[in-house]
This record gives sequence, C-alpha cells and structure tokens, in this order.
Amino acid sequence: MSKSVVSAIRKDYLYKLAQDGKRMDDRKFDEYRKITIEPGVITHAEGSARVRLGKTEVCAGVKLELGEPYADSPNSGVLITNSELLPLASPDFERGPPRENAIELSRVVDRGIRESGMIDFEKLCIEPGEKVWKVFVDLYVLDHNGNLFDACALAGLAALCTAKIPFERFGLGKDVPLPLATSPPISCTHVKFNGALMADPSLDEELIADARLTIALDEKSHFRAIQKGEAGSFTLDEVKEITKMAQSNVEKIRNIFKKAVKR
Amino acid sequence: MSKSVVSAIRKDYLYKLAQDGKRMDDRKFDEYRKITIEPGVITHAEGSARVRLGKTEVCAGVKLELGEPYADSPNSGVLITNSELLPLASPDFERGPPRENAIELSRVVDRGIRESGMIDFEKLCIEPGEKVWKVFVDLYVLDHNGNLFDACALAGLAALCTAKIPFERFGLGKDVPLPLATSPPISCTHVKFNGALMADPSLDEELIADARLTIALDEKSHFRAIQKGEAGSFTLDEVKEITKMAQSNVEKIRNIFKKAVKR
Amino acid sequence: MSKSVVSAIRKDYLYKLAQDGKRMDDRKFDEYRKITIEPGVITHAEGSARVRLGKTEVCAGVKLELGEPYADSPNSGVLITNSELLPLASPDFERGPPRENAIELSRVVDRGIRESGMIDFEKLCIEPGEKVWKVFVDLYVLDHNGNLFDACALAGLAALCTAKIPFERFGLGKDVPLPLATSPPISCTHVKFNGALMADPSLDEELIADARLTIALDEKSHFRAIQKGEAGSFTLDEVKEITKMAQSNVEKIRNIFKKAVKR
Amino acid sequence: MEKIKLIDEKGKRIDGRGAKDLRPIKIKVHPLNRADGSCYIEWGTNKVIASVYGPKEAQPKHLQDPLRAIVRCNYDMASFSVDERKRPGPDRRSSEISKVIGEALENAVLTNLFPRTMIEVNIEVLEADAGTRCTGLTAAGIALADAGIPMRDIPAACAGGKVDGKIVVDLRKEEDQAGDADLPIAILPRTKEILLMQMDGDLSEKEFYELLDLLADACINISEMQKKALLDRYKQEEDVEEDKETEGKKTENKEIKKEEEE
Amino acid sequence: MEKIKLIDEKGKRIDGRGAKDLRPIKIKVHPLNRADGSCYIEWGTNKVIASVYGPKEAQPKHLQDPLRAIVRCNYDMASFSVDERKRPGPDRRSSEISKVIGEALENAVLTNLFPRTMIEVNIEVLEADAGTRCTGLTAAGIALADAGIPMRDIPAACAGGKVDGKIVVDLRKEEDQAGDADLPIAILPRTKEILLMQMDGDLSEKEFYELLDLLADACINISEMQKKALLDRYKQEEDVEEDKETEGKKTENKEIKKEEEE
Amino acid sequence: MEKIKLIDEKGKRIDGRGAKDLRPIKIKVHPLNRADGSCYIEWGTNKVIASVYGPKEAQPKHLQDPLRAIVRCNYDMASFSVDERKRPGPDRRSSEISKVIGEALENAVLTNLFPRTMIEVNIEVLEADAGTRCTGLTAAGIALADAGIPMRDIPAACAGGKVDGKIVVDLRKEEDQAGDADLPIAILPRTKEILLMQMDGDLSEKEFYELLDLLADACINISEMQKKALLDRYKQEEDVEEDKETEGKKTENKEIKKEEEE
Repeated sequence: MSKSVVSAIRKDYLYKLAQDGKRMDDRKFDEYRKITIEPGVITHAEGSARVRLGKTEVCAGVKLELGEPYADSPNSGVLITNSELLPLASPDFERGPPRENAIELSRVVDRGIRESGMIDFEKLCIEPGEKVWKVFVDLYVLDHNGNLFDACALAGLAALCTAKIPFERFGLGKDVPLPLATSPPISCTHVKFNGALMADPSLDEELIADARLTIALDEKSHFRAIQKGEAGSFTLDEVKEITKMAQSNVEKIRNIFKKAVKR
Repeated sequence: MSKSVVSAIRKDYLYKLAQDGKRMDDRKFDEYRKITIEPGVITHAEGSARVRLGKTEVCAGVKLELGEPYADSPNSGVLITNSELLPLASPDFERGPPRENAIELSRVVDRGIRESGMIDFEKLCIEPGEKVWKVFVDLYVLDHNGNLFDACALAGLAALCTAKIPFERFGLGKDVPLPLATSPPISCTHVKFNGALMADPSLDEELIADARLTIALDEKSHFRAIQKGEAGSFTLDEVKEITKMAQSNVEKIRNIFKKAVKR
Repeated sequence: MSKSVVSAIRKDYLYKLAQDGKRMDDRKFDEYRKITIEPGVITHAEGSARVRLGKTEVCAGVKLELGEPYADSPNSGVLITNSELLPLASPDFERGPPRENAIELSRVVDRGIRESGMIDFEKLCIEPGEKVWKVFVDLYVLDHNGNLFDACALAGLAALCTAKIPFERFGLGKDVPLPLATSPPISCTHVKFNGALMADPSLDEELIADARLTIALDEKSHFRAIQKGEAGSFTLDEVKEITKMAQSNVEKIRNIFKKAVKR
Repeated sequence: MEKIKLIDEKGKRIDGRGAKDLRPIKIKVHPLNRADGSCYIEWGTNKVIASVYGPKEAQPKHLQDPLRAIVRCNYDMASFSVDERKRPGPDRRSSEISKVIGEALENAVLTNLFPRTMIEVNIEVLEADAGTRCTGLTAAGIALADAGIPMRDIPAACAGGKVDGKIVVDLRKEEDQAGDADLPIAILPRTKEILLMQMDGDLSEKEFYELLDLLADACINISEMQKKALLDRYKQEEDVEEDKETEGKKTENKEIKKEEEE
Repeated sequence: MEKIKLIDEKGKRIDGRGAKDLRPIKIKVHPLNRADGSCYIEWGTNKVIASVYGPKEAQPKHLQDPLRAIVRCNYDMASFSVDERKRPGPDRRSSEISKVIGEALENAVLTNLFPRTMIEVNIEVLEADAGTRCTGLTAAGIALADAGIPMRDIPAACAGGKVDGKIVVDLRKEEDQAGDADLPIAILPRTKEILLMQMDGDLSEKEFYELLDLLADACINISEMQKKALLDRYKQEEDVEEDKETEGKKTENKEIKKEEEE
Repeated sequence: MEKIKLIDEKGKRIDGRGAKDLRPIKIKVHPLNRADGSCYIEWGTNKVIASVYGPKEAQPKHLQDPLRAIVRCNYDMASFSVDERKRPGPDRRSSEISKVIGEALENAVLTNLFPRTMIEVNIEVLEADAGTRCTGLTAAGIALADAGIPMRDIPAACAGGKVDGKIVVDLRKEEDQAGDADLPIAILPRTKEILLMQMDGDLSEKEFYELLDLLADACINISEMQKKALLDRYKQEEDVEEDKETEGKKTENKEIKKEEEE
C-alpha cells in the first residue's frame, strides 16, 4: 500500500521470524489484531463508525442526498464509495486526487457493499427515473498501520448498519433506518512473503509482501468477493490455505461486528 | 504576495529609510499612492471599472447569468468573486489554477462585498428556489506593484456600482441598475516590517513585510471586515495604531470612490 | 507534431534527397501514401471507420447522445470532435489531458466537419431549445507515422458517412441514417523544409519541417478550410504551388473516399 | 425567515452559557501512532484531529528556505462533518484557512533551528459546529508540542462575535449564522501577540476592542487546558502507555478466544 | 425486469456454446509500426489492441527501481466501445484494471534484467463485450513477447462465472450482466500460478474451485493460441513482410494511377 | 433567423466602411510597469493588452533549446469580454490561438541570439468584437519591440472575409457571424512572408487570392501604425515620462490634500 521503504535489516528479520512461525507482534499467522468498532460517532452523518484494527484507524461516514438514478437502473438508489488516504494518517500519503492505491481500495470496498445485496436499492427510489437517494460512504483513514482493506470494509459496513434516511432534513417526513436486507459478507485480507501466508498484515508485513489476497465470505461461507494484489503470485494450494484462514476469522469478526452494530 | 526576492541590500535600505520615518517613494507611513477609478470601461460587461493604485492596475468586470439559488437561501441571488493573477501582470504569476494567494485575495474581496450588505440579494430572485441572478465579479490584475487587496476591492465595488441587470440580453424586458442598498465599506491594507507600520504597501514593502492587516470600515467607522496575513504578529497597540491610519484614509478614499461612481 | 528528435544525419540526408527531387520512401513531392478506408468496423459505434495512410492508422467512432442545444442555436444539434493521441501510437504521446498539438488537431478536424455544411444540424433537433442530438466524433490515433491531420479528417468524415441516429437505443423508434447534406471537402496537408514543398509528410519529414499547411477543398475546388502551422513562413508563390498539389490530390482522395463509404 | 432569539431575558445563551463561557472542551494528546505528534479535541460538538510530521526535508526542493523551516498546514473537512455532504478534498475555503493557520503556527515555531526543512500540520474536521479553524489551530499547537517541535509558546485560538447586540465568546453554529459579527483570533498566550485575526459582520470600535479583550482572556483559559493535557500525557507516557499495550494485547487475545468459545 | 434465460434445455448458452467453450478468438501479432511490440485480438465481439514500449529509462526518476524494471500498464476504453458513450480518458475503473493487469504482467517479466527502466504496456479497448481485462492481458502478453521482452512464461487470462446456476467460462455481456458471479483470472500456463484474480457475485466453495479448474484449462487453451500466433509471425516475418511492403507500394501506386485514369 | 443585410446599395458596410477600410485603431506603447514590454490596442471595440517578459531562463529545463530561444504565448479572454460570461482560464480555443500566435512570433524573433531562454508573450483580451487574434498578435509585435527583443521585422496581422458575396477586410462581429468566410493572416511587412494563416467558410480560388492581396495591404497599413506608435514612444520616453512621474506624484499629493480639505 505504502511507498515507505522497509530497511533490508527489518526485512531479513521478518523473514527469519516467519521461518520460525513467528510475527513481530507475537501473533500467529492466522491471527487478527484487536478489532474495535464504535458506531454512531458523528452526529451530522446519517450513519458513522470508527474502526480500530490494531493501531490502524478509520472513520467512516454515510451521507444521503437526493439525485437522479443511472439511466440503466431508473428504479434504484445509487451508491458512491470513496476513501481518503489523509496525509494525517501516514507520511506516505499526499494531498491531491486519489492515486491508484486509494482507487483500488475504494472500488473493492464499494463492490463489497454493492454485491453483498446488503442495501435494498429499490427501496431508495422516490420517483422512478427522476429522483432517488444517493448513498455516499466516505472512508477517512486516520492512522495507517496496515490492512486498510479490512478496516475500511468494516467501517463502511458498520456506518451503513447504523444509518438512517434523512427524510426530515429534506422536509419529507420522519427519518427511517436505511433498509438493509441481509447480514453482510466479511472480508479478510492476507499477504504472502517469502512463501509464508499471514492474515491481517501489519504495515511492515504489507511493505515486504509479494502478493495480497482479500476474500469476502457470507454467512453460508460462500465466496462473495475476491481481490488479488501486488506482483507476486499464488498457487491453487495457497488459495485454499488462505480460504481456510478466512473461514475461521470471518466467523469471529462477524460476531464482533454484530455486537457492535446490534443488527 | 509575490515570490520575487528582494535583495538583502534593498531590504537594508528600506529598513534604514523606515527608521528615519521615510519610504522609498517619499510617502509618509500613512499615505496612499494616487488612486484613479475609471468605471464603465468594458461595453460587454454588465459593469466594469479600471483602478490604478500607484502603478498597480486592476480591471474588474461584472457579468450576470441566470441560475439556481443555493439550497439554503432559495430567495437570494448568488455572488461569485474571482481574481485572476495574470502572467501579464508580474513575472511571478504563472498560468494555471489559482494558488493560495489568489484564493485568499478572492475570498477577502468576496466577503467585503457580501458582508457589506451592499447588494440586495433578495431582489435578485426571479423564482424562489428555481431561478435567480448569479453575479460574477471577476478581477483581472494587469500590473502588480503592491497592495492588490485594496486595488481589487475598489475595482470590484466600482464595477458593481455601475452594473445593470441584463434583462434585455435574456429577453426579459429592459435593463435596470443592479439594486444596491448602502454605501460600501472601504478597505485599507497595512504592513509591518522591522517594527514600522505603513499603509498601502508598494510591492517592495510587501515583499519584506512580516505581517499584513486589512481593515474595512463603513460610513459609521464600524469594523466590517478584517484579514490578517503573513507569519508576523501584531500587538494590540499596533492594531489600534493601524485602525487610526485606516480611519483617516477610508474617508479620503470614499470621497474618490463616490466621485468616480457618482453614487 | 511529435517531439521525437531526428538525428542531424537523417536531417542532412532528407535535405540532400529533397535537393535531388527525392523522398525517403521514393514518393514524388506531390504524391500521397496509400490510403485505405474501412468503414463500419465498430459494432457499438453509431458510425466508425479505420483509416490507414501509409503506416499511420486512425480509428474514428461516432456516438450520438441526447442533450441540450447551445443557447445561441436552439434549433441545432451539437458536434463535439475529440482526438486521442494514445500512448499506444507513439513513444512521444503521454497519458493525461490533451496538449496543444492534440487540441489543434481536434479543432481543425472539427471545423472541417462543421464548416463543410456536411451535417444538417437542424434535422438533429428534437425539441427546440430543449433536446437535440449531440454528435460525438472521437478520433483514436493507433499508429503515428506522420500526417495525422489528413488521416483524422478522413476517418472522421468516413465514420460520419456511415453513421445512424440511434433512435432504437433511446426507445424513440427505428434507427435512420445521419442526415448528411453534401459531399465533404477533402483536406490535404503539406510541409516545407529547406525550401522544398511536399504533400502528405511522413513522420520524419514532419519532424524536420519548418512550416505546415493544410488546405481543404470542396467539389468545386473552393477553399473551405486552411490551417498553417509551425514557426516557418510561406510566400504567396508557395501557397499557390501547394494549392495546385492539393487540387490534384483532393480529386484522387475523394474518389477513394466515395468508393469506401458508398455515398 | 424569522429571527431566532439567541439571548434570553436572563442574559443566557441558547445553551445556557454566559457571554464569556466556553463550550465544554475535551483534549486527547497523541491519539495517533504514525504521526510524530497528534491531538484530538472535542470542543462543543466540534470534533477535530490534528497531526504533525517533521521537521523533514522540504519537497519539492524549490520550496526550501536556506534560513528556516517552512510550516505547511492542510486544513480539511470530512464530507460528513456538516449537514449537507461536502465534496471530499480541498476547496477555496479550506485553502484560505490552511494558509492563515499555517502562517499563525509558523510564527510560534522556532523555524530558524531547522533550515531547509518542512513541518507538515494536518487538521481534519470530523464534525463541525462553528469555530473549527480555532479548534484546529488549538489542536495543532498541542500536536506540535507533542511532536517535540520547539516553539516560543503554544498558540491558542478562539472566536467571538455579536449576538442579539451582545458581545460573546465562542459562537456555536446558530449564533454564528444568525449573529451580527464573527471574529476568530489566535494569540501567543504569554505575550498576547495576535497571530491570526479575521472578521466580518458589524462591530463598533468599542465593541471590537471589548471583544478582543474577552477573546484574549478566553485564549489564556484555553492555553491552560492545552498545558494541562500535555502535562497529563507526559506524566502517563512511560508507565501507563506500556501497560496499555500489554493489556491491549491480552484483551485482544481474550476477545478472540471468547469468540472462539461462543 | 424479466430475467433472461441464459442456458437452454440442452445446456447450451445463448450463442450455442457449451459451459467450457470459448468464444472465437482471432490474434494478429505486430499490427502496429511505431510500438516495439503489439497485438490485436478479436475475442467474440471484443476488439482490443495492445502495444509495448521499452525497456526505456523510467521517468520521472523517482520511480526508478535500482534493482529491476517497473512495468506500467495503461488500460483504456475507447469512447465508442460501449453502447452509451464513455467519456475519453482514464476513470476509476480503468485505473484499477491498469493496476491489476500491470501487477500480473510484472510477475511474468524478468524485471531484474533491466534495472532502472520502465516497460510501458498500453491496452486500448476498441469494442467491449465482457472480458476486456482478460482480452487485454492476453494481448499484452503477446505484445511483450513481440517486443522481445524476456519472460518466465507468457501470461494468459480468462474470466468465468455462474449463469442460471451453472458454472461456465468466458462470459459474454448478457451472461455477465444477468449472471450470479464473475471471476477473471490470469495465470502463467506452465506453472498455473495465479497472477490476477478478482471476483464478485456468489459462489459456494465447491463452485469456486470447480470454476478455477475450468479457467485454468481455458487459459492453457488460450496459451496455445498465443504461441501459435507468435510462431506464425516469426515464420512469416522476414520473407513475407518484405514482399508485402513492396506490394503495398505497388498497389498504392496502381490505385493512385487507376484513380488518375478514371 | 432572418439574414441581416451587411452591405448596402452603395457598397457600404454596416458601420459605413468600404471593403478595404479598417476599423479605427488606437495604440498605446508600454502601458504596464512590471512587464519588460507591453502594448494596449483598441481596434474597433476590441480592447487587447499584451506584455512580454524575457528572454529569461526557460523553465522547466527540458523545454530549453540549446540553439535558440523558445517563444511561448498565452492568449486569454477576460470573462467579461463577451456577451455571455466566459469561464476564466484557458480553454481549447485559447490553446489553439496561443499556439498559432506563438509560432508566428517565433518566426519574427531572432531566437538564435538567446539560446536556452524563453520569451513569454501574454495577450489579454479585455473586450472582444471579432479579430482578437489579429489584434493580439499586432499588439504582441509592438510589445516585443518595446521589450527590446531583436526581430527580423515587426509582424502585423489582419483578418478578412466574404460578406454578402463581397470580399472585405477587418470583419466586425456581425460580419464574422453572418459572413461566408473568415481568413486571418499575419505577415512580416517587409517580405510579405505569411506567418499565420487560418481560414474557414467558402472562397473560390479567385476570391481567396483577391482577399490575400487586400489583407497584405491592410497589414502594411497596420505596420505603419505600429512603427509610428513605437517612434512616438521613443521620442517621448526620456523627457516626458520623467515629467509625468513627478507630476503624478504631485497630483497624487494634491488629490489627497484636496480630499483632506473638503
């Protein structure tokens, strides 16, 4: 994700640790850092959540505005997901229009929400072809210490789960909760370096990773989204091993998520 | 304002002069350069004025177009103030989108007009929530020799005072003068360097200034706008001294202004 | 057109050849390279054509969308011509917004179509002042080996000649051919270097050219468009000599064009 | 639109404050890990986070000053910080505020100690309710101190204005919008030098100086809170933080374990 | 909207294909003159052209890697390649696709042979009908080979999905839009290493691995076509190409002459 | 729309001019202080100001030509120069005009005298009424001379066209819009070499050359006006300018004093 250079010494150290089955922060290869989800932190947002994944921190906010639907889906509301890699969060993030990394991140989180069937977009239509609700999910990265994919996905989902439709603000009646259909798929990210596979990479691990694999699984443990990244490759066996890690972590994360958003 | 480098020798010279109570062009510390206001110079503009402040020159033009009001003020016309630091005017101005300096300049002039209550924005509404007049005040800096804040403010105000609503161009009837409510506040800019306070800085003075203070006063000598700039600081006593300078200059400038625009 | 540097040796060589009345590819000074026009190559486009001019290759596509007319011509459709100098086509083309060269190219082709009276813009009006057809002509340069002006003009014209109005796609009835009024003017481009005048410059000739002259002539051999480029100059006699070359080539190219588009 | 009554018969403001009362202010020093210094402030409903990076090599090089560090400020509002969604990224308003805050901070920093470098200050407004530039500047002052950047003094900021004809400090949104004047300032508390001053509205000379005095006092109060927050942080830093880390690790493991048991 | 029936009673897809059948694929090697290597592919209705420049000095310099070449990909769709006109130039979708294709190609190229350089891959989609990223990556692989860039193996790509509950490879537009899942992958045919993998939709674990297997087979078929096209090109290169040139010249002259005679 | 009659029975144009008559032209040399050279022209209702900076080091460096100076032109129209407000800043039209004017000027300048430098020409159209590129180029020629840039000759420009079937020079807006052709050219008056030529509309070969002749004559007239304006400026420069300065100072003081007395 970041262009920070990890010193050759640290790289060797991480390689050596991995050969002994260890990680810098004493986690197991398939172990996540601590996850904290705090929904409803921003009063002005229709929905919001602050997520901490170890020392990585993201604040997501949902805003709804009225607008026109897309021509090819006149009866559907619109979802726009955007991530801001704030210069606040890392010495490697610069002001200016989003780079490739931020775009990939936004689009992966966006597909995660969109394809999950979580939002009932047809219920966001007010006047077919004319007026629908546009749902903006904005992800503000505040502290970047690795694995933004999972932190942002969780923050976006949690913010949506606590969001309302702001009928009042538009003089259209009373606010109602955003219509959500199902329990969302949970995404787990893994990296590979020097042959080792690890879940929830810390920043240092990300920086030396050869390849990255994000898998989102739903309650039936079905695959709902995948994104492979970086120039390294995965064998079929490695994909299977990662799938197993993901299956076990998804369950734990889903429980944390459900408790936090009370859905 | 400008990134021109003043040689250390010139800086020492200006410091020395100031210690003797003098300025490079023989002005007193509280004395303005000659002000010339020539309204109505551009036939195609709804209103226009060319202002010379010493060797600084600005051409302001007002254009009106029909458009939608802002959602939070459906009964009000819209004001958009923009300044163009043309490469024509200085070797330090470059083509391209406005930089911080141009943005600050535009916004200070914009607030000066907006907050003065000078324009009766409610009279610029044609159909509440649907159609209002948008008033564009465009400030083109032609020759930059210091104190663009005051030159641009005067040019913008003078252009507005001679502006009409172009009903004819839009096939809506006959043109009428832009509805203006009051005599506008006049803004005076001052700089501080090496402890000395001076009104209407020339470019050389601006370039070595530690701090800048612009104060706009109305006919009752009330404060209507303030903008402090640059990294230097002012003590309370210095603010008071500057206020006195401004009070005396505002009166003179207002007379020049009134004669020019015949309002 | 391109910033490629031609070696001093090659430049001398081309100069010497020209003094002997010769060109690198054995053409005569007034001779065009082989022209191939293949219309209808893109199924999704309303009209399209692939044009090869020697080793230069351009793909043009026409798309129509519904939109608002310009305020000053409420009864007319709208033409938007755009050229993309793809990085695919030359090591000198970079990603990003169009540069001066691409803009000049687009605008010259655009004027060629617009001023020819070829498109009957009034027939593209659906509801005066409200809804008209916008005709987009997009020129994608695939291989740049000189004389993009003529290749793009031909590709654009050929794509238009095979274009339909996509009533069906917009649920407005059956598609009909784009209403075209006349046989279009044909443009011929020439360069001058070291005193020699040549038609249809190859890339190497373009790179060492002092000046460029494009002339478009209609069926009556009237001048319909001219564009002079580069820092060199032309005498009146040179303009006359170029006109003669153009008159003879235009006729041949028009025949190739008519056969290809069957109009 | 009917004008709202902003001061009641007893002279109380809509949230019960008197003219000189500040909204509740909570300060958290060093909430972020990556930044060299950081500060989170809740000031009334305002929620603002500031971070500091540097001194680092100024980039691009033509910005380098051979005699001192340059201070660059990025003030930004989150899209969801206000009622109507704000388009993400810089706009004209944020550019101006970035400029005036950056200039104010540059005054406080001993820039001559770090020639050719840049000190980067980032201010993110997560929630806005009038006074965000003063909240941001106050937070940035703490973040600079937290980053160990030497300063003449830690700048503090506060806005004030005129509401229903009365001079008051620390306007909240309703007061800002319906009020007659808005005057944000930043000072160096020790010398009371003014680093930032902007104003619009309508104030008589008397009102203006009266308000300036109130604001100077308010800034000194804020300065006390800044110092207290930093002191608390320094005291806790070594022992407590380490404990937290270990505990965090434990809780985490426990949590995951608990999940596994469920 | 009524759901279209995408698989008939006999298990045939709307264009008559079986589950494992690819659409017709035509490959033309080196269609362009300026580029160091190029390839044009028609894959069903998809029409995609790829070109390669390099290795050349990486610009701007801060992008240079002292140990290896960087591979940069520009994937772009022509405005007229789809039904509704696409605004020319890069957008968020093309940025993401450029990134993942570039990463996949970088894996195949022996980048350590060309430190500090850049290899530029340009992919232009002239006509789009689902599967353009796989078509583009497949074309780019050939263009790299045509440019003489040393690779571990030529990457090949194919997408698959689930349509009317059935696992199929190489989705066409109707299947992509109405289908239940879309899974594009790229592999190195020799080792079957996965270079690119994205997915959305809904696949059970069993379906996912079943599809992965089918796609690996499909990629190997495509790899054979790639090699055949390159081989044909190498064989014809010297003799035929020169003939063509001369002939081209003759035809050209003839054509112009014929025109003159008419 | 009804077609306006642009030529009356007596052969006069709507403003009373004959076919070869120019609109009134007023030239002011060196109206600006900062620029190295400048010129303000009123040509009919057109109001255009041009300034020249340089020769100066070409920036960014990759633009530098080791053998000659580059000439860069920025042509810009003020937002209020036309009836419907123009968005400030460059657009496609101004980019093309900047390019062709810059190329024309580069021909006139002895660029080989100043290798590696840049000469920057800025043209601002304050009011537009057809023919602004010719007005701008004519003004730029004078500004270059005023800046002391050595030239082979001072370029002059004029447009012409066909109106109601008749060839005329120096079109005004109504003639430009309703006319049948528009042909702007710039020449070096001494040699009559053509530096800029663009055209659209419809002209027979005979009409085209007839118009070219008229325009060459017009440019030579304009050239005389350019020289006269420069000569007047040189004559006045030393004595008068200094007087003005002193007087300016006096008037200024007087004015302020007068205001004080009122």
